[in-house]
Amino acid sequence: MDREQLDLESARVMFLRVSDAMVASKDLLTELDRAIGDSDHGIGMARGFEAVRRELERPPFGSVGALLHCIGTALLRSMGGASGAVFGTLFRGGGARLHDERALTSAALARFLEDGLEAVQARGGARTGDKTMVDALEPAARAARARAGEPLARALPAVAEAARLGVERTRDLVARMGKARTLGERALGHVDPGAASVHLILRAMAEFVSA
Amino acid sequence: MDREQLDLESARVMFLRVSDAMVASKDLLTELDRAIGDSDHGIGMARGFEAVRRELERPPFGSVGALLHCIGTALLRSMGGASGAVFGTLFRGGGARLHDERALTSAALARFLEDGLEAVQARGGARTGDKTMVDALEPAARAARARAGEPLARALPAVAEAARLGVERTRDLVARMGKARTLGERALGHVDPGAASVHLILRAMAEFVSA
Amino acid sequence: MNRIFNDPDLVVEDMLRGWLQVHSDLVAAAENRRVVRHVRAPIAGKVGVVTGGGSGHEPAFLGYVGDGLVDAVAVGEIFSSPTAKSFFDAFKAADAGKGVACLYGNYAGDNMNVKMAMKMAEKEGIRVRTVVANDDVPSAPRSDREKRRGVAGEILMWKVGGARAAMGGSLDEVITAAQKAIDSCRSIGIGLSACTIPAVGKPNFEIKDGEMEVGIGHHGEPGIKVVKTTSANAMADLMLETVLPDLPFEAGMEVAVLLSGLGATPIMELYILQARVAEILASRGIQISRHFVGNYFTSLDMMGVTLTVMKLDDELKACLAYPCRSVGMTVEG
Amino acid sequence: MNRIFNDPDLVVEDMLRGWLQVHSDLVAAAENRRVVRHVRAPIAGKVGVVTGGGSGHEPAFLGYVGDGLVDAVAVGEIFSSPTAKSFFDAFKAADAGKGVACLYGNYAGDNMNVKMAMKMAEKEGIRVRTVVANDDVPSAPRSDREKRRGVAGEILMWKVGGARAAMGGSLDEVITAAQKAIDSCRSIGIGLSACTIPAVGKPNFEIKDGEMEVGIGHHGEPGIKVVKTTSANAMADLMLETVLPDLPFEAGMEVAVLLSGLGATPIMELYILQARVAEILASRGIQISRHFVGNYFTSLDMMGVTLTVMKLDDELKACLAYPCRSVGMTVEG
Ligand SMILES: Nc1ncnc2c1ncn2[C@@H]1O[C@H](COP(=O)(O)OP(=O)(O)O)[C@@H](O)[C@H]1O
Ligand SMILES: Nc1ncnc2c1ncn2[C@@H]1O[C@H](COP(=O)(O)OP(=O)(O)O)[C@@H](O)[C@H]1O
Ligand SMILES: [Mg+2]
Ligand SMILES: [Mg+2]
Ligand SMILES: [Mg+2]
Ligand SMILES: [Mg+2]
Repeated sequence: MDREQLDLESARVMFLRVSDAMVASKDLLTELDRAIGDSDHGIGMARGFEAVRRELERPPFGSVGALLHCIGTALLRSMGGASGAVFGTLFRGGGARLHDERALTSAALARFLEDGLEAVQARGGARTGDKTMVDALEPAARAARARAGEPLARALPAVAEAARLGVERTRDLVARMGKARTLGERALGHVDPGAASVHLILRAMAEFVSA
Repeated sequence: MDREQLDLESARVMFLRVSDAMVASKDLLTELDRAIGDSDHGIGMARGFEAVRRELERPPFGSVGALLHCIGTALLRSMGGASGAVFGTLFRGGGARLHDERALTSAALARFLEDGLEAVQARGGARTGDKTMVDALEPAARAARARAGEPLARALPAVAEAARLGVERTRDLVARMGKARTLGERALGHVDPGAASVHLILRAMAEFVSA
Repeated sequence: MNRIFNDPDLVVEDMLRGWLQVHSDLVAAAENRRVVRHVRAPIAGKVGVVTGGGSGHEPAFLGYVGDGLVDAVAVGEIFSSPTAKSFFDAFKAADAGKGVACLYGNYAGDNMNVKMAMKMAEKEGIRVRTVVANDDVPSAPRSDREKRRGVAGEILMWKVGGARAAMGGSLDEVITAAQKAIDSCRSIGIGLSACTIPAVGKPNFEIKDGEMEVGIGHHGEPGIKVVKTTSANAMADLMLETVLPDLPFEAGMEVAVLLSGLGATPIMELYILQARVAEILASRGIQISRHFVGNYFTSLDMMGVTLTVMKLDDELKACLAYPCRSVGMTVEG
Repeated sequence: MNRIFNDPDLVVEDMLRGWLQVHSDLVAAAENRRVVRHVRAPIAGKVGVVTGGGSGHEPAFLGYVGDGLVDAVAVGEIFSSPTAKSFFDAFKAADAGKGVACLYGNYAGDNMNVKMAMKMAEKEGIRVRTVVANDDVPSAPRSDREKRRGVAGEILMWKVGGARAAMGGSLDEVITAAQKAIDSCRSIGIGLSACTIPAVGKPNFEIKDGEMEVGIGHHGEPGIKVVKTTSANAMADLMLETVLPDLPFEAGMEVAVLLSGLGATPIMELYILQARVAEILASRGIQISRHFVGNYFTSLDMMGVTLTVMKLDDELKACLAYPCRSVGMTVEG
């Protein structure tokens, strides 16, 4: 089934599945943060998306923007840490200009990711190549823009794939931000945990629309 | 050479060799205390006999009693712990009635060990079978009394052997004193470190007179 | 991992329950359970002093709430910055109308969450100014000081800022004093073993037997180098070699020294180290006029130590001497 | 073993150097370097309070020298009783003519060395009376109370004896109060990991991953049983089950609770445990009127905890509330 777009109710259910996926990724993400950070990323993301799940159980949402804002707020309020600020900002900033959208289209997806990226960068100052989640988010946003005219079910897998490649590229980066910075070359060979989270979120979205 | 007795200077040199032996037994005794105590017995004995060595470097001593008192005082002042009190008392109490003796005879040895035993028991209340150094000292004192008429060089090896057998018997005892008490049956199979020290002291004395 | 907890995801909640009860004469929970405030906060006529950070560093951060110190802290999960909302609620709990000095450490998460909290505060008309601690020398070169982490120097920053506020200082005065305090501090840590987050269940990183991580951070962030373990004296020398030239500390100066265990270090060993630190400083003509030795800022069950040296002037000395009372630090009047 | 020391045989010397320097406002060395005394000891008109014990338990014993507490301590090697001479010199350092209360723990070495020291004191006309702490429930059955070890209850004994002395009590009054204090205390420890003496270089005993030693002593003496590790709540329950019936503690009583880490236990975890202890006591109608939570009596780098519950009456309450100032414990006036 090649879904063109998702209505609000389907988008809500999709993010419930995303939440399940992120909660289930707790150990994986913790392991990644253990390698080059302080081992709390998976714990934080799991806590954050458990809060998201609770929030999403109370529909309806009036717009894509409202849905994303609700997700971002749940993350912000529950997570803390660098990733609470960053992922909260991704969703809240990404939804800011989608308060008139009644469906999640590929164009809306592109706006979500682009605006989210901009908000994240404004918040934390990370640029491409700093070995942060920006290294997955930026190529994902670009891929989404390139496929903004395609059906969502075709665009999302490509966007997720772009994020995945971005994650892989972080292996070759030395961190210029966050707890991994002082690792220097010891960070080489390890992917950035926040980048991995961006990919996992997009992959769960892609799986939902392709299912 | 079957020495009948030791003059004061020889006795002094013998206790210097005893001190060397005890300092060299540091790790062994620590291991024994590690099994059923708090791992400090070898450290304490080594510290004590280093102090003895320093004291014995300043002759002359006027009597066997003075020599033993000097050793006991050095142990008391430097060691601390249960064994500082016990071994200090062994030597000081053991020398109390030897202040007229100008030579270490087998009879003097018997009095040293008997009076020492009595002083130790008065000090700490341990009885035979409590799994303490008393379990080596008591048979040693008995053996010394039995051989009080023999030449010292014949008596001492037998006395040391009696102590060794006493040490071995502590393997089958449950402690009723000291840090090993709460071990209960877990102390079985392990010898008492303080008993081992008694044997090591007597063995070093025996080796000196037999050399 | 043999440790003491119930649900590993609820260690902070469970700790707070015990803490609030034991120290009910000193602190209370705010409406937001992740904010611990002075029992009397907001204290009328006084600038509010706020800090916050991840848990697992006890007695930091919440242990420094008290008289003449911090008015409210935002409490994060283990090793995770508190949420923006918690920082904001801590501002509210501390603000008596004279503004809030938010004195915190330089970590990505704290920076972002404090910034967001300040936006919320602005909307409600609460004036907040910040000082960001960056005393950890090994975490960035001197030319990049603004990238350095905040470590145990934060405590001296709180002490000075807290005293300035208790003396009746304005927000600007408190901020200026706290900024001077942290600018006068240089710190370095040495890690001797890793720490384990209960919810993770295995060590966060690895320190081999016979090796130590020089320049380690409070979450196990790697430092300058991994070297073979050395004597306490050589450790002290190594730490001072890094710390002293950085300010630099020079003959004739007066300093405060804070030597903190990282959680599992026997107190005895801190004093062994301190004996050498004092010897070296004396030999360089640097006078220690205040010592703090103990577990002031820890990292769960990490074995290791941080050394902080703070250059003093009359104002800083007066602020350090000013009475305070808290779980983490008490200075008598 | 990654630890902080120089010559492993000189750890006590090196520590004392650091300690005496850092706390020179409070303590000083006596002529015998293994005696640490209050700066003003002997304090005129006051009964001298003395304790002593092996090192490695910091802040015990020397950390309790201070105002309203202990006047002099005899300092032993790691886990070894001080010498008789050191106890005697501590008596001399503390005696202002009103006699000396020697309040120490029930260990073979301490018993013998104190006894010898008392003989020396008698010769010099110093009056010494003793109280021997035996608060550790698991170390012997109730019928053999005199065989029980002294553990963290010693601190409350010093607090009460120290207060009574500071209030101007006679030697007999100080002894009576200290005896009542320790008779009102019941303690138990749980060990989660072994400790390592630097000069030995390997753990003193073994605690397996996933197991804990219930009833452990301050030197790793084994307790009642080795069981699988449990939740913090179950640990608290286990400890209270042993401690409460022994006195027994009953509904309507007022108590003080002291929860001490054994050296490597994160502070956070002590409060997690404390939350449960308080809950259980409340549910049994027992009222906690004073809490002490922290590293009060440690065993080098051991992971674990001891719980002490003390039954209070008006006299004991007044003594606990009496101001004191020391490295280990400060109660404000
Ligand atoms: N300034 C920043 N901008 C964007 N992402 C960041 C920034 N700082 C950190 N991150 C992301 O946060 C992730 C770490 O998250 P987390 O472990 O939860 O936080 P913390 O570093 O506080 O422990 C990193 O992997 C990185 O992707
Ligand atoms: N009451 C006692 N009488 C005789 N010997 C004793 C007594 N208590 C302990 N000991 C001896 O002391 C030895 C332990 O010495 P040590 O390890 O130095 O003392 P501690 O028990 O103080 O650590 C025991 O092995 C035992 O032989
Ligand atoms: Mg992290
Ligand atoms: Mg021993
Ligand atoms: Mg973190
Ligand atoms: Mg001992």
